[in-house]
Amino acid sequence: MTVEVLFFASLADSTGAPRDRIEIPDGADVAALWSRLVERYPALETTGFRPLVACDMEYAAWDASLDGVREVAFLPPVSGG
Amino acid sequence: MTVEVLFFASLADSTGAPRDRIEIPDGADVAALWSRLVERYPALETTGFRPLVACDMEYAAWDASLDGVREVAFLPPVSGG
Amino acid sequence: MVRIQREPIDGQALIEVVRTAGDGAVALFLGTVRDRNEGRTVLRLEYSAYEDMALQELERVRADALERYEITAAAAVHRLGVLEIGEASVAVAVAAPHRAAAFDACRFMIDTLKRTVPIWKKESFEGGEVWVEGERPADD
Amino acid sequence: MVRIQREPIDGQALIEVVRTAGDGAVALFLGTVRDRNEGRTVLRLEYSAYEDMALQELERVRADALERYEITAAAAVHRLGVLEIGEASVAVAVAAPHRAAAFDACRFMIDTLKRTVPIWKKESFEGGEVWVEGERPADD
Repeated sequence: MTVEVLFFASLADSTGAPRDRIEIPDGADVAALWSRLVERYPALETTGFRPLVACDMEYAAWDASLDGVREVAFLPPVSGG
Repeated sequence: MTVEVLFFASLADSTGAPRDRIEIPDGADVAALWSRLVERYPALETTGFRPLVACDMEYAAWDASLDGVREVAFLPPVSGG
Repeated sequence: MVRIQREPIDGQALIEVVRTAGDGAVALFLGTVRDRNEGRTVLRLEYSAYEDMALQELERVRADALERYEITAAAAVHRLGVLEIGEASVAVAVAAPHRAAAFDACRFMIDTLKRTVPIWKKESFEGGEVWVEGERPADD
Repeated sequence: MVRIQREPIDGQALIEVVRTAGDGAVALFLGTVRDRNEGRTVLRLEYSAYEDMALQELERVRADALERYEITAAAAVHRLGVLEIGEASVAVAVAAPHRAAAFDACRFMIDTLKRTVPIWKKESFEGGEVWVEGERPADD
């Protein structure tokens, strides 16, 4: 299956792009997707924090299944306000 | 000695006047002044609360001496804000 | 800045009075005239004051807030005269480097001034009017 | 009302959005750009967001406040783009019959949105720029 992946703030600086499209096996979870992304963008491993994850705009855990998920966003710790 | 007396809000309604000038004996305290005022304005006794007192714009106790005080104000419980 | 005035209160102007380049937080409180009180339909309120003392007590509240909290500036304005429903009778603004102090000081100021500043309100409702009796300084 | 916008924030307009005839209290909080942070002289901040989700999370904070506190209305606005020193990046306004709930809900909203709404700031200082890392939702 294919998911749309979004990167924000310093993570977008690390990847050099705000979005990508990734093919992953059925039943994959967030952690599996992240591993694929780190292969493609090694700079993601040096960010110094573990990103937050949102699946279709809802915060999700790293072991959340991606079945039926269209868009996965990786978010640095938020700093609005 | 002579003091200027001020009445506010419902107390001014009771006396029918916002101010008065009263002659009191040397060494009199606030309570003594109040007794003189109640003689002059009996309606003051029916206010249903004990007024706050300010001597020369500072809150004062009922047994505070009036020596050297120029202006005494009787204040209902405040309700600003 | 503290002020007792008969003109309408401008909250935005009060914010501009307090905020500086070193502040990350501004808290503003407005007290407004409600259309109901103790089950009665309120038509309007009329505020009066022992003006000279009210100004002095308001300044004392401001000075106390600056001493107690990590804030940069504070301001308070109280209005007198006849106020219609929805109008602001009082405003307190506080600027601070961080938000906790701004909130705490703003709340301290409105709580304190309601107990200590010699201002009174007369409430007009359907069928009459009444002086509202407030809290006493000795109550806390 | 909640909004993510690039235009300057108008605090007074936000007050008008929330207040009704039944309210005796309005609390407004403004977060503003400070000229210093962690010992550095800040030149400006740039805010960016995951906009659709940020709007949704902001609305969630508003709905939570309305459910938890005795308030009439609440509004929050966050600004994006480049902000100069002194400009407001965020505003929260709450109207309530009584002041305690207005203060509590306003504080709840700013505290919560800073942890949950996906917005980030990049700080420009003398000699460089850096993404500011904030608090994590799991921290509390």
